[in-house]
Amino acid sequence: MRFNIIVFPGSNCDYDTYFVLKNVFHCKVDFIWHKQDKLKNADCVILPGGFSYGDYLRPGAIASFSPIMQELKKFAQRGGLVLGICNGFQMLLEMGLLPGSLMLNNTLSFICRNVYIKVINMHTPFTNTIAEKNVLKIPIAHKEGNYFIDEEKLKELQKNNQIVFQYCDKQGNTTEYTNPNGSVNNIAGIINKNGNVLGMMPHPERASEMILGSDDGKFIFQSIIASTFANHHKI
Amino acid sequence: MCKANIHIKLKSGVHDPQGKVILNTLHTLGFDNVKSVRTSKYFELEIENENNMDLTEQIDKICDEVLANPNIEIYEFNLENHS
Amino acid sequence: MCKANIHIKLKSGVHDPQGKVILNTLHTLGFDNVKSVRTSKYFELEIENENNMDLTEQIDKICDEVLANPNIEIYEFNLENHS
Amino acid sequence: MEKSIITKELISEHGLSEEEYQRILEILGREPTITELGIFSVMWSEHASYKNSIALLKTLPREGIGLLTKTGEENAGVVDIGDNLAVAFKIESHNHPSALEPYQGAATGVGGIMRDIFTMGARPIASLNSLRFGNLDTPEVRHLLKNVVRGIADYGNCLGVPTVAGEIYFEHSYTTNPLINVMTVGILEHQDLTTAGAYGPGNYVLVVGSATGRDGIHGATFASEELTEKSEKKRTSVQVGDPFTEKLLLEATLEIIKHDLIVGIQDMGAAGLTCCTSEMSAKANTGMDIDVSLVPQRETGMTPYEIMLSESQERMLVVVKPENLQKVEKIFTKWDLHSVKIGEVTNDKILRVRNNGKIVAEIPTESLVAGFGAPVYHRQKEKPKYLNRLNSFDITSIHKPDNYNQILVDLLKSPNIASKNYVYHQYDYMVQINSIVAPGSDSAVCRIKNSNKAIAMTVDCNGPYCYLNPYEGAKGAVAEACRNIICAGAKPLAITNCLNFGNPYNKEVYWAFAEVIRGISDACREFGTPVTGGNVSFYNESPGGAVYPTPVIGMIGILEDLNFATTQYFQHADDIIVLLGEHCNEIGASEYLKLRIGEPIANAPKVDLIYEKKVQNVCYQAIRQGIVSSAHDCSEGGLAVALAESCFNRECLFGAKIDL
Repeated sequence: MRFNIIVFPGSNCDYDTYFVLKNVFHCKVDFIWHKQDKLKNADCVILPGGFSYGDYLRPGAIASFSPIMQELKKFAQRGGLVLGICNGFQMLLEMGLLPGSLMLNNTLSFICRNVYIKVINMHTPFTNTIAEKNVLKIPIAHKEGNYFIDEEKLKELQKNNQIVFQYCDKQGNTTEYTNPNGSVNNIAGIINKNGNVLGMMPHPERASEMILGSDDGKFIFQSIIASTFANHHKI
Repeated sequence: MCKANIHIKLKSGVHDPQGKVILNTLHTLGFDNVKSVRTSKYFELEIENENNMDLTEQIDKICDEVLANPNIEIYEFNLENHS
Repeated sequence: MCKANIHIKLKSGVHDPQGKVILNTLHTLGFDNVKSVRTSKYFELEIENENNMDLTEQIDKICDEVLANPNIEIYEFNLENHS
Repeated sequence: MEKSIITKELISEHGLSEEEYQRILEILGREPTITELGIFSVMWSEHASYKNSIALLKTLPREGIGLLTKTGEENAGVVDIGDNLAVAFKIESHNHPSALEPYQGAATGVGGIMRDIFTMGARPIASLNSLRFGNLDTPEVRHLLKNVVRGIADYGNCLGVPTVAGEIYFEHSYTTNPLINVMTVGILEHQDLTTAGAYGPGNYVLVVGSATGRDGIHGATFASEELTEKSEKKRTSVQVGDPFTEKLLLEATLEIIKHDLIVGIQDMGAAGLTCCTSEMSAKANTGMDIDVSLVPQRETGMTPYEIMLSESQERMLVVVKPENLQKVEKIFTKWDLHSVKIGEVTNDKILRVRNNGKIVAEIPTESLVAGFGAPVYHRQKEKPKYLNRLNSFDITSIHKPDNYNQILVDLLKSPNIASKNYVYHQYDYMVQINSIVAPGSDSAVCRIKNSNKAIAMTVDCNGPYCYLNPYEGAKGAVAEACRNIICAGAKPLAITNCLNFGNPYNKEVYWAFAEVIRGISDACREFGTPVTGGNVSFYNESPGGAVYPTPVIGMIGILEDLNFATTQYFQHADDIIVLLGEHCNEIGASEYLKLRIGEPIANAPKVDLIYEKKVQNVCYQAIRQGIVSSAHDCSEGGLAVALAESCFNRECLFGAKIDL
């Protein structure tokens, strides 16, 4: 199982994600500098959180022009697993690998705190090891996490079961009060139609060790590892 | 040198949280006659243009591919030619 | 109803980090003839104005007290009267 | 040489006294050029020279086991913590710029102190801030609070350094002169420790990072003037911060240090290029010959005066051996940053500045720099008369309140005590995934990855205590910092301090300053926490008078075993609550008294340092023996508030039964 983490000028959570994959999950992990044009035989590519290019113009916009992104599109089209976390999710939207846009939080301010997210779709390569406990406590930290998509495309997301996470409370209720940033339908994470590209605002790498307050984030990484293992043996 | 004034606006129907908060602020400060506030971005580009080409197509490309997010934004621009 | 188009710009000489990064991006994408990029904000306000008062003073106040940061920004605006 | 046109107004406009100008004539043996006058004005400003404080600062206890830098000699204090690791930390003020432009003032304050840390070769792992504003009932104060917090958040979050702890107080005294003190903590391996000296004549001098503009000119002298209506028109000298470029500068700087490619490095803060060139060469007993026309510029037609005094952000001065020039340039190019050679180190101890080859300034570096030739003054002191009235206030004249519950609720609602989560939830306090104790507890605790250790950190000060009794108040500030570190299960190591005071030429202000220095010294000696450096900010005045004497103490502590990290929140029902230390009825200068009277009054609580140390040791030992579920210190609001705060465990709320 090999992860590639793409590093952009301004990425901040690249080391965090690397540390968790290496020390908690004992996987092989490589950093890929955004100016390179080749991935390193990755099973899963991660676009980490942070402020690539200072979030100037639009978060993730400038990063989406980096040379490596052409290679990433091909990798995704071939069915390779891609996980975009926070700033990474913004990049996936700017590249059109996922539908919709992320706008300024309705509070107009940066929010950093633990939130609960309900797993709506348990049958993706990113969520298939979450058996019964479908409410995860994972932190968010962003200023532009207000997911927007028009009515028509929202229905499409729902029809294709592309909504994976919704902000909820401890008991799993998704209401207006459990929505930290104004996202349409409390959406916290979605996948593409093919199911191999996930964008999520919460940071699983910040909730993979109990010492930091929660280890619910490990389900995401465990699922990726499990589904990759399964794929290897199918081919 | 040519100057491009580019205005990037949110499509109608797209929610503008910043506009909403500014509207509330104006009301609390007593500007009740303000009915709506829409925020948008503005870019001023200086472009070298010795052989006086028509830059419209290039600016269109810049707006469409870089400055605007087609999902939620529309753009308009004008060009000023300085000698 | 009257519409105010307000343009808030950085004072000349005030560093515009965002403009600098967008300029570099345009160059890497091959738009080398772009020499400078200045980013700024734009606000469109709809204001009720039955008795057709002159709103210039009110808009000035709104810009100076709310929309612009007088330390580093200047503003200009125009008013469009819709019947 | 430049033709000099020095007039009396020009000299005073540069904040130089008549005697100081005479000294300049003696040093140069001629009239200074305009560029030289500018250089002397910023280097002899209070902010850069510490001329009115250095004599007293030298009396602070600066020795201690494990200190890897001599206090005041380097950009930050560095303390050894074993396993070939060390902690670099420092606190600095950005009060005056933030008073006029809160967002950019606070943001560039964060940027500046971050550079002081990574210029030592340390990766910043945490940021703290100590903020003081006027009362919250005026829109102006609310505007300052909102924009200062947004400035700190936007800069720190973009940089990827967690903002993990701090304090915010609201007192009338700070209404038009807020205090914005920012602290950064970094971790380095011993071999990466770098110095700010320009050693080795012939070595190259490079400016790296952002291009230079006209922003912030007179930032240093501006910080040495009172905030009067006159200074309003200096608003255009606002410095604008770019956290994205700072992140690139951070990574590039750590990379050239990791590859051992540099001789010396210093951050360009107040007084920009002037301060770096003179301080780095004076420290190394060398000189510098630079040409300002080579400095990358953002604006056209800048004069040598403007380039030498510009305080554009995100820039460093680096000294490298000639053979390493290409390697350094390659690394900075990778990070899309300028790195341009502007001159060389010389051995004549002269700072020679050229413009396209023509000499525009030639000054002995030692005459410019604090601790070397810059002026040192001893100001007069006089105990303020208002203290006799305030300290003699009879506490017993306050009748007992009839509704104790309402008093507790009012205290918990008062802005100084109420929870600050509406602020710290705007900070990313989790990035770098080291924050094992989050904001809200006594002190923050950050783990050190791949080790079993953690660092506890806190900033503390009580303004009213220091106003009513500077000596006891200063002791109290150090004692409270110690208590907060110990309540987290850590052993206090060392402190940095930011001394915020009014005009030093005012006898009463200077009396308080001397008393505070005495208090800090006595407390640091008793607790074994040396002073590793910091910052002095004078001229914090507003038309109403000097702000409260406010010596903000930044302290770090070490947890040898991070499993002993403790918070202030009760953990299990049926735990026993123990009060350590004698409970004496001292309500002088308390929040309660302020609630009843409307202003701080009577006298600050006395601090028995020896007794305090014993209480702290008992608490520390108890935690280390694993018999403590939570620990919290009594500070503002006393025992009642401390108990209430301990109940607010975010996971589940608790109650408490107390027998007085």
